Order: sequence, then structure tokens, then C-alpha cells
Amino acid sequence: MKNTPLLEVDNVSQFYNNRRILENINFKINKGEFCTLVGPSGSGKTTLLQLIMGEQQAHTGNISMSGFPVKSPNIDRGIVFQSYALFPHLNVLENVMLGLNLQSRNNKVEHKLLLEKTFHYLSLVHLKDHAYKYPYELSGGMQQRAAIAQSLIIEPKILLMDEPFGALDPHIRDEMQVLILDLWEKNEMTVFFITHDLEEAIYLGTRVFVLSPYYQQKENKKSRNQGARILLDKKLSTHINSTEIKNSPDFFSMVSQIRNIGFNPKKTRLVDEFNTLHDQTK
Amino acid sequence: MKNTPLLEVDNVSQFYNNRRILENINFKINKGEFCTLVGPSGSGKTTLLQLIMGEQQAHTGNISMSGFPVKSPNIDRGIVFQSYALFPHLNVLENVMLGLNLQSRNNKVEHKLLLEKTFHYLSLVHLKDHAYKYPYELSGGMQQRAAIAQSLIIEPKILLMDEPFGALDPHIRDEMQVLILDLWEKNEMTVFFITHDLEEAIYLGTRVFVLSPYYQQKENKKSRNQGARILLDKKLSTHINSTEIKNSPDFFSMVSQIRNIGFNPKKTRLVDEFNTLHDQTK
Amino acid sequence: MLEKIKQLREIDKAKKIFLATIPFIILLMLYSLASTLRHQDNANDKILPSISQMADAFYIKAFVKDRRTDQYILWQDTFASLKRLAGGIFFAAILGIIIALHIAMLPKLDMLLSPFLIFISMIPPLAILPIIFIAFGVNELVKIMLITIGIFPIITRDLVLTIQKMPKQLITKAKTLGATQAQIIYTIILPQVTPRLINVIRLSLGMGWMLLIAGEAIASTEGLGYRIFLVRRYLAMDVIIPYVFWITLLGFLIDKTLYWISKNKYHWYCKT
Amino acid sequence: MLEKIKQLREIDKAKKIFLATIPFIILLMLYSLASTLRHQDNANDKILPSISQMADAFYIKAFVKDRRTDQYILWQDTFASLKRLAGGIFFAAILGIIIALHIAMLPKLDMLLSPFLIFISMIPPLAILPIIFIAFGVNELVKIMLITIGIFPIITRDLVLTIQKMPKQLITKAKTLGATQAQIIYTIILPQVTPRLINVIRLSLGMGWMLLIAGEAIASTEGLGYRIFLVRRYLAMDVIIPYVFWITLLGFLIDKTLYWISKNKYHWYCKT
Amino acid sequence: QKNFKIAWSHYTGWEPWGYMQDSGILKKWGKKFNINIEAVLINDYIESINLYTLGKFDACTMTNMDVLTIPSSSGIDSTALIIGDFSNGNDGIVAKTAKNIKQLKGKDVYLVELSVSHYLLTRALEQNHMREKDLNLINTSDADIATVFMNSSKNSAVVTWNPPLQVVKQEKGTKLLFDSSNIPGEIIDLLVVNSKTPDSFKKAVIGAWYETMNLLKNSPQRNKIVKILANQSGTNSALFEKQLKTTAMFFQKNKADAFANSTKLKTTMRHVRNFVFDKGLMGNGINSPGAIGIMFPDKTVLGDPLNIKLRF
Ligand SMILES: Nc1ncnc2c1ncn2[C@@H]1O[C@H](COP(=O)(O)OP(=O)(O)OP(=O)(O)O)[C@@H](O)[C@H]1O
Ligand SMILES: Nc1ncnc2c1ncn2[C@@H]1O[C@H](COP(=O)(O)OP(=O)(O)OP(=O)(O)O)[C@@H](O)[C@H]1O
Ligand SMILES: [Mg+2]
Ligand SMILES: [Mg+2]
Repeated sequence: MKNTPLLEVDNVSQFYNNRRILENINFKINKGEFCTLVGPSGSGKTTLLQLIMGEQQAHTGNISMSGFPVKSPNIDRGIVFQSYALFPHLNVLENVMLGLNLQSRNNKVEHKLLLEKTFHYLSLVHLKDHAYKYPYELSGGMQQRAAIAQSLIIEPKILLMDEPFGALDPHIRDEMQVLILDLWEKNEMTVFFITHDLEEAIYLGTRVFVLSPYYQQKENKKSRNQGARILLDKKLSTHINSTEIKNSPDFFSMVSQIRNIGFNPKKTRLVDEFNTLHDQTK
Repeated sequence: MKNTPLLEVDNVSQFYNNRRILENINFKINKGEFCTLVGPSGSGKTTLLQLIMGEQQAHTGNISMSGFPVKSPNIDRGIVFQSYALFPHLNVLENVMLGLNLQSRNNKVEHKLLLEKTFHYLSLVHLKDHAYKYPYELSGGMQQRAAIAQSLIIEPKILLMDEPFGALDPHIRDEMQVLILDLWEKNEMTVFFITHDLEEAIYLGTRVFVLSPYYQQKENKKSRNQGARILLDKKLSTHINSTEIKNSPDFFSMVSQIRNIGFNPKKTRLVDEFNTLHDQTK
Repeated sequence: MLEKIKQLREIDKAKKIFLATIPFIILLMLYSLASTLRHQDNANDKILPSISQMADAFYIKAFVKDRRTDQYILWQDTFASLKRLAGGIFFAAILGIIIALHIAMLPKLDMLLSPFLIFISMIPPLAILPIIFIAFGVNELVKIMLITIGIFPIITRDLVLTIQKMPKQLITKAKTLGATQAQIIYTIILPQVTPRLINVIRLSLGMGWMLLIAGEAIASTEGLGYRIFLVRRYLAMDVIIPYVFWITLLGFLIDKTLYWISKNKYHWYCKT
Repeated sequence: MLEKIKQLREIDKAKKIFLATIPFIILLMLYSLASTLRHQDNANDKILPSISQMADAFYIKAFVKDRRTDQYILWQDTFASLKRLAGGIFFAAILGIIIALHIAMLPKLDMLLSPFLIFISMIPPLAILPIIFIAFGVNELVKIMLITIGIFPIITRDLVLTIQKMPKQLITKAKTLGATQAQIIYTIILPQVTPRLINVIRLSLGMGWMLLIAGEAIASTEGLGYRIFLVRRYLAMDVIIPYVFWITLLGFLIDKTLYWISKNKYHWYCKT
Repeated sequence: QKNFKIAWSHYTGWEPWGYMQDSGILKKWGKKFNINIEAVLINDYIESINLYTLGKFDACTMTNMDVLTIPSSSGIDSTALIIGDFSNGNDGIVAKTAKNIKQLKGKDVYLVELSVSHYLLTRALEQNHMREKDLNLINTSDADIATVFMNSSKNSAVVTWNPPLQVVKQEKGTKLLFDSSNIPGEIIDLLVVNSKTPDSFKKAVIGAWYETMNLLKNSPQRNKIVKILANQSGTNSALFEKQLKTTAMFFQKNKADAFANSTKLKTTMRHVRNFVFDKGLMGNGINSPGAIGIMFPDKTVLGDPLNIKLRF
């Protein structure tokens, strides 16, 4: 089964009230890839993630995991939401430990081990001192960190993250980036990571997608009801733990290339032109 | 009255369940300043903002606007929340127009003018095409932009913003930064701006505060229940519309100074040392 | 492709209706069975009349003019009862929303009224009828008031809870946008709780019917509750059961109408 | 300084209690006035007995052994009624939460049961007593069941609405954390709706009392409702009013207890 | 005062009030005396008496017992203006298995406690030298009594009046053990008016009532009227006629007057008031059955002559 991609998105389009949001989205992700997705606000990144999760069903096209069509969310795909979505009735410790508890056989020895693991993750996200607080007692950034720990602790096959570091201060953000890269390497995870920070996207990813509605169909002008497409799909070289890379000229040119391709509504590219840029990553 | 500062925070401390969050916060802001506040996640930035808003009452100390103690929120102080807080029962247009409508005398001529003004602001935040959507139909970034327009349109004397650009893509973020600086200059606004992006803080502000719990009281070790203090209060030179500045070496050294002072729990400074750094900005 | 989505929805609807009818059919079958068994035992059984007996009785009430009043009894009763129910619920809703809005917005009023309101809500109105008669007299009003008194505390208290659970930030936001206290109440809070008001009304419809019937059993000369009371003395279940069914059906339709309104007019409500 | 916060809270509490008593005092004064006026008119008036008359009557019921039964009537009645009320509400809550959880989580069950449930909720139970008697007999059970039947549809429907308004993301999150359908229902949804369950129970307590009293009026030998209906035969308002007051007080205390539980055990609920 | 209101509730002997209102007989008689009279149906019997006691009505239909327990003991000076009928089999005791009153010992008996049913039961027990303690009384609401009895345990009995009495008698295997024809003239159905009301009202009401009685006794319209009354009470003519048979109506005023003047009435009222006092129905703080004065047509008074609250 080496040839089956882990995740395959096949010609997917999606509508809200007859308005096309996503149009002919196609890509395959292999095990072990770290894909980052960037795109203008409102382009449909979260929507695409919901389709992959199985929270919504695609109106056309197919999405499959390891060859099987995606149905409802399950343990294969971990998720960190844009809005943090912690369980309000559980404190931080219980929230983070939830995934472990749901699968444990409830004996004392095991419980102690799980508790240890949970505290390990809590300290990774600097929430050890806040273990017994409830979500309503947390600041925005603390909620986000708790949500990250909650998803990481069960080490899912594929981890979907929607702007997970958006509310974090620079220090913790750096630490989180290192943490996620660590786990990715150690556990051979596959990550699908949405961010609005282009530098983060390039720094973290082994592959970057740009999802944007700013393109032209054929030679004509932009059509009225066109959905976002993937305008760039580029392999990147991995560079774990070398924060220095962020200052290299390569890096800067990459950032400005992406901004030009995906984010400027005035500069729209032809789809044809794009198609040649779509790396074949199989 | 030239000598009365617009906003004065005098020796304020705040507690949650006997846990000290803020400790002896002191500062004065004059009319026309653009203050940015940075600090680690969970340090109490949002709490401080709530105190200034009058949403909470400070447990000790006083907060006054133009010499009068702050009571409950009012039209003098505009706000953009960290969680966007749009009115769910109004569409984008109505949300943005709300402030104008609340004060209008409801005649037709005026209504047309207000509508025009609203659409102007909607186009500034790129939501003209989404004017008739309800908040639940918006992406995270779109909600944030609507909330920004909603607060800007009524041109408040002082504008309080809590990580307002956190969910925006880089292109729109740049535009928003320019927009807010424009309005600040044009309307002689005073801005109090919380962000976790240090570069943004330095780029936008005429003055930057660092709020952090990472300091030592006297020579002793960190005390157990110490709240966050303002560890740095620095005037900055203004530099509107010159994005280039972000690449200057001054800028970088400033960023790393702030990171060292406020964000690293391992490097804690003495309070005494800090006190000398507190610029006198009157 | 949009066609396909539509088709799927249609299928869904058909499935929904099909599934929804199943429990009703089961109930009907169970009833028929029980009725048949009882009739085998005692041909004159009055408690579980057969479906056809009930249909006959219902037919007479609905489509044969009454000799005394020269009217179609069922429609006369229905009209009288619906008027009272509507009146009672209307007043309860108005009273409920006004009190709730002000209690929720004015902390002092909250302290003043909330405990009293809880107290009021526990009074079984049927136990203090003489006092209610002193207050409202013996007429149409008292039947309407019985419903109002019974329902408005529930509506009020539920709305207060709803308003208290609204994010505080929205109030702050409104204040910073220059809203006066009155504007906050009427343009910010009121439209946001209206869909919940509709839902509470839906939930208390059952109680409304119950109070209506109780009220009509005490003093009145027409109405669905009056008729049930009247024939109950003769244990005329062949009239009572269709009447109860009819009441239930009316309640069901009112509920569905309210649901439809809330879904269409307040579509944003379900999504947040 | 923390002392100061505490002090402020104490003052707040005192103010709260002071304000809360005002409407009660006004009510009492109004009543005394009306009662005095009626007694000036007719010294033997029974409809609005004076406070001292009621106190006497209440004293006899509470602290003088009854000749016939050799018991303290008030406590006997209270005990009997509270048992029934507790039973009725308990069954309603259990039934309500079980049905609601499954309806809200299983779309097919929703389609199957929801319309039927709405239908059921509109049936005025007092109108179909004969059928209820057939189902449950004439005994303790039927009084409990009357409460259950009246309240559980409200609880169920309210909880379904509550669950449907929960953020879908939480369900998704739970699924990705490996929760089975059962775990979602029992470890994710159930604890989150429990505080709302408490609130709905608080809101339907009034209806519960009403049904209890109605049920005790039908056939019984003790209970608060029994006593009220018994003494109604001779317009003993000097017993009825204190009894209603007592019922209301009990309801108030139950409500406050439930509130206290929800505030302490489910503190996170009010904050979200 | 020009407008007068009469409250009536559903009972065989009182159905004519509805007819008198609908047919205009009341109105006609009111006109004669230059007043307006309206008869209003109050379904709930006790509530109708309460409303009369409250002062919302000037007259009300009730039994000779309930007039003592509610209006008279509430200080409302009331006159039994019309003695419409007495129950002559309209109230009865029906049992499922017991064959006579004696066999009721230890059984569940459903009844509206403190009502005329209770009085009937007490009288039945007296005649059989039994006491209330020998039975297990269960208070039941009047509207549901038939159903309750039919669904109750095998050995139970019920004390009730028509129409539920008719319904339970029809049940298979039940037996009527005792009824009001065993104590004739003791359960009397009255129209009671507030003694303060003017004579014009009293005369008009008497006129209207006996005009109606005349029609009901024997006139070509009788059958039509019975049909209307039956309809109004929620049943058909046949069943209603049956009820009329067990109701001893006074179709003529002189017959009613004779009944009022008889010594039998005094004995009856003594029984009744003792029952009422014994059950504590006169209210708290009244410690003698004679606290309320009852005046008879011959001006003799039973009880306290300074506190006359019921006049025949
Ligand atoms: N429930 C909905 N109903 C209607 N339209 C919706 C709904 N949810 C999203 N949309 C629309 O779909 C588009 C894409 O939304 P989505 O949330 O996927 O954007 P996004 O790329 O995640 O943006 P952001 O970076 O701001 O989070 C937006 O134009 C939005 O208005
Ligand atoms: N309602 C509350 N109850 C108890 N503690 C609270 C409450 N709200 C905030 N806190 C605590 O107060 C501290 C400061 O929170 P605050 O939201 O002000 O932080 P912040 O600086 O805005 O952080 P962020 O950058 O993550 O938004 C945190 O430790 C938080 O746990
Ligand atoms: Mg998004
Ligand atoms: Mg914050």
C-alpha cells in the first residue's frame, strides 16, 4: 500500500447558499509530510479543513484517507480549531487528559502513568501552574495552548491545525513551533497546518499550499462566482530547529512570491500558468 | 486642562480568586499617543483592558479618564475585542452601522449619508461583498475585520484594541495597520493597542509597554503570588507608512530587548532596575 | 450539482415524515387493541371507545348544528378556547419579556424582584381561585389571567437566565457604540432573546392548554375545556378523546408555526 | 485589601436581602389592608382571613395532634406531598435526560420521536385521567406519574434545544479524541447539560406543584393538595392561604437549593 | 340596584336556570319588576358558592348543607328563596362487592368528603350503627369520581350523586346499597339569595321559576324543554328523564311552602347542622352547633337568634 497517499482530495468543490467557496481542489498528501496551507482571510481554509475532518460533506468530489472515503471525524485525525473549543466543564488537566482517559481501561496503575504524561504535556505548553483552572478562567493564549496539548497528547496519525499559534506571544510561539516539529519527527506524524503567517508556513512546512480566489479562468476576466483554488503547491526543504533560516534571502523571496500569488486581489494569475507550478509530489 | 492626562492608571492591582494578576500598575497616557502593550500570554493584558473599559472594577487603585474615575463602558472608549464579539442578530452592514444608527435621528437624508459612510468602511476592510452576511456566515478573519470597522466608524476619543489583527492574513494586516495609523493621525485619536506581535507593536506605537510577571522583587527570589507589572515603558519615534523600517537593525535590537525583558521566564530582572527604565512621558 | 443537493434534501424530508408517523401508528394500534379487548369484556365499555364511536361523536360535534345554540359546537368551542389561549400567552409573553429585560439589565431591580418572582412562580393558581376572582372578577378575563399567571413566571425566569448567559462583551460593545440603557434593552437584547422567547412559548404551550382547560372547567359556557368538563360527568370518552386529540393537534400546529417563524426569521439563532 | 473585597460582598448581600424583602412586605400590607376592609364590612368574612386567624389555623395544623388520625396534619401532608413531588420530578428528569441525549445525538431517533414528543407535550393530562388510571391504576403511582407526564416533555424538549445549541466543534473534538458514541453522550454531553437540567427543573417546579395538587385532589387521604381541596368545601381560607404559602415557601427553598448546587458544582456553567 | 346575577351549576334540579336564561323567561320577569336578572353558569359547584359568598352574585344554587358551611358561616345572611327539589335517589352509595352497608366495614370508600355525599354516608352509617372510622374514606374530586371508582380496587365503594351515580350504577356487578330515597327530604336543593336583596328581585325570581316549573310539569312543550335541559347538561332525554325521576321536584309553590313549614325540615336542619359542626365546617373558633341561627317560616329559630344567617 506504499502507493496509496494518506490523504487524497479529489476535485472537491463546496458551496454556501449557492455561492461557490472552493473549486476543484485536488491534492494528495503522503505519510510524513508537513503541509502548510496559507491563503487570504475568507478564502475557504477552514472550510477545506472541515471537509477533511468529515464535519461537512463535500458537495462534489471525494476525500479519502488511506484509500477510504472520509466519513465523520474520528481518532485518526486530530484537530486544533481556530476557535479553541475546549470542554467548558473540564479543567485544563481534564481537558488535556481527556483523549487518554477515553481510551484507558481505568486501572490505577495506568491512571498514574496517564497523569504523568498529561503533566509532561502541560509543562510543554507552560500550563502546569494552571492545571486546575477551567477554560473560562484562561486567557485567549492559554486556551489555545491547552487545545494544542489536548490534540498532541494522543499522537494522531494526521494532525489538522487551524491557525493554532494565532494568539501566542513570540516566545511561546517559537517553543510551540519547535515542539510540533519535534513530535512530527519523533512520531512520524503527518501534519496539515493552516496559518496566516507566511514565514511560519515556510519555516515549518515540507510543502506549502496557497489557497486563493484571486486567479483568472482562461484568458477571460475573473468570473463572478468562482471559488478558491490551490494556486501554489511547493515542496520545501526541511530545516528543523534552525531558526536562522528565517533571515536568509531565499526565505524572503519565497514569502514575497507567495504574497504575490495568493494575497493580492489586483494581481491575478491565469489558472494555466498555475497548473505548471503544481509540483508533482508523489 | 492641558496637564490632565487623557487616561491615568494609578497603582492598580487586580485579583482572581485571591491570585494576584496585576500588581501596582501605574501609567498616564496623553491625548494623541499610540500606545502598544505587549506581554506574555496570560500576563493580564486583557484584564488591564477590561479595567480601563470599566467592565471590571479594580480591586485597588484608580483609573481615570480626563480626570474622572472610569465607571462603566461608554462611547468615549471604543473597543475591539480579542474574541470578535459581533452582534449575532445583525448582518455585517447592520453591525458596522450600529454605532451610527444608535446616535442618528432617523431621518431619510441622514440615513443615506450613514449608509454611504458604512459602505466606505466596509470597503476599507474588504467586506463590501459580504455586507449582507450574518456573523455565523463569516470566517474568523472576516469577523475580526467587521469588528474593526464597527469600532472605527464612530471615531472614538480613545480606541482600545485587543490583538485586533491576530487572525488576519499578511496582506490585509498591512492594510489594516496603515488604516489605523491613518485614522489615528487624521482624527487625533488616542490608541491603546494590545498585540502579541512585537514587530507590530514597535512599528505602530509611539510608546510601547511591556507587561510581564517575570521579575524579581528586591534581591529575593520571585515571590509566589506576584502579579504582572509594567517592566518597560518606552517612547518610540513615529514612522508612518514606512514599512521599510521593519528591516532596520535598530528595529531588530528593540525586538530582542523586549523579548529578553518581558517574555523569558528564566531571565528575570530586578524591579529596581526596571524603575529606572520607566520613561517619564509627561 | 445543486440539483443533486436539492434532491437529497427532498429524500431527507420524505424520510423524516415517514419516520415521524411511525410512533403515531403504533399508538393508534395499541389503542385499538386495548379498546377491542375491553369491548370483548364489556360491550358497553365507555372508557376506551372504538375509533368509529369516537369518529361518530366527533362528527356530530363538528358538523351537526347544535339544537340549543344553533351552532357547530366544535368550532364554537375551538374559537372560544383559542381566543383565550392566545390572550393568555400573549399577556404572559409581553409581561415576561418586559420584566425579564429590566431585571436582567438593572441589578437593583433584579435584587428587588427575582426572589419574589420565584415565589410567585411556585403558587398553584388553582388553589387560590377565590383570591384570583377578587382580583379579576368572573368573566373572560379571569380565564385569560389564569393562563398568564401560570406561564409568565416561567417565561420571565427563562429569559432572565438566557440574558444572563449572553456574552457580557456584547453589552460592553453596545455601550461603547453609544447605546443608551434603553437602546441596549430594546435594540440589542430584545431582538437577541426573541427567538428564545418563541422557544419558551413553544415549551409552555402544554401548560397553557392545561390551565385553559382548568379555567374553563370552573366557569364558562363554551370552550374545549368546558365541553370536556361537561361530558366528563357522564364519562363520555367518545367525546373526550377526540377533543383531547383535537387540542393536541392544535397545539402541535401552533408549535410548528412558531418553529417555522423562528427558523426563518431568526435563522442566525440556531447557528450560534 | 482582600478583606475589603469581602466586606463589600457582605454589604452587597445585606442590600440584596433588604431589597428582596420589600415586595413581600408590600404584599403583606396590601393583604392586611384588604382583609381589614372586608372584615369591617362583615366580621365573619372567610375569604380574606386576618393574619392572626391564619396563624391560629396554621398552628393547629402544625402543632396540634389531629383527633381523627392522631398525627400532626401539616407534617403528614407535607411529607406525603414532598415524596410525590420528588418522585414525579425525579422520573421526569431521568426520562427527560435519557430521551433528550439520544434524540439529540441520533438524527434518526430525532426524526422518529421529536414530532411525537411535541404531540405528547400538548396533551393536558388532567383531561385524559381515565386512560391514565387504566395505565397506572388508582394509587400513589398515578399521582407521581401525573407530575412526570406533565413535566418530562418540557424537560426533554428544552434539553434537546440546549444540546442542539452546543458548539458542534466540541463533538468533533471528542470524536477525534477517540470518544465512542456512548462516551460522547455520557462523558461529553451529559455533564455539560446537567446544569441546564437543574435550571429546567427549577423552572418547572411550579408546574410540578400544580400537577401534584391536581393529582391529590383526584383521590387521596393526605397531602397538601388533598387538604386544600378538602377544606375548600367550607371555604376555609384561613387554612388554604397558609397552606399555599407553605407550598410556595417549600418551592422557594427547593429552588434555592438547586440554584446553590448549580452555582457551586457547576460554576463553569454561568461563566460561559 | 337594578342588575342582579344568579349563579348556577350543573345539576339535574338546577338545569332549568339555564333554560330560563336562554329562553328569556328571566328577562321577562325582570322587566315586570323593572330590573335586569341574569343567570350565569359556573361549572364548578363550590366555586359558584364561593363567588356568591364573595358578593359577585346575588343568588346561587346550592344544597341545604352547603349554605350553612360556606355563606352562612361566612356571615352572609342568606334566604332559601326557592326550595326546588329534594334528592330522592339522586345521591347514593354504590359498591363493587359489598351487598349491604354493614359489609362496607374496612373497605375503601370514594367520596367528595364534607359534601352532601358525606352527609348521606353518615346517615347510612347511623342507621346501621356504624361509625366513619369503620371505613377508609378517600377524598375524590367530583368530576373524576366515576372513573376513579371504576379503576379502583375490587372491594371499594363510592358515594356520589347524579350523573356519575348513573354511570357507576350501570357498571357490571355494582350494587346500590343506599340512596337518598332512604332519607327523603334531607338533601334539599335550593336557590339561595342574599337576604339584603330587594323584594322585587325575589318576587321576579319566584315568578320566573314557577312559570318554568309549570312548563316542565305538564305542558305541550315539556318534551322539548326536557330535550334542551338534557342537551345542556351534556346528555340525552332518556337519561335525563331517569335523573328527574329520582329528583323530587316541587312544581308548585304551595307544595314547596308546605315542605318549608313542615316540622320535618326542622329535624333535618338539626341533623345537618350537627353534621356540619361535627366536621368543623363552621370554621375555627366556633364551639357550638347553635352558633349560626336558622330561621324557619314560622319565625322559630334554631340556634343563636342574634346571628341569623339562614332563613327559610
Ligand atoms: N456557515 C456558513 N454559511 C455561509 N457562508 C459561510 C459559512 N461559513 C463560512 N462561510 C463563507 O465561506 C468562506 C470561507 O470561509 P472560511 O472560514 O473557510 O475562510 P478561512 O479561509 O478559514 O478564513 P480565515 O483565515 O479568516 O479564517 C467565507 O467567505 C465565508 O463567508
Ligand atoms: N474569569 C477569570 N477567573 C479566574 N482567572 C482569570 C479569569 N480571567 C482571567 N484569569 C486569569 O488572569 C490571567 C490574565 O488573563 P488575561 O486574559 O488578562 O491575559 P492576557 O494577557 O490577555 O493573555 P493573552 O495574551 O493570552 O490573551 C490569566 O492567568 C488567567 O488565568
Ligand atoms: Mg479560518
Ligand atoms: Mg488576552
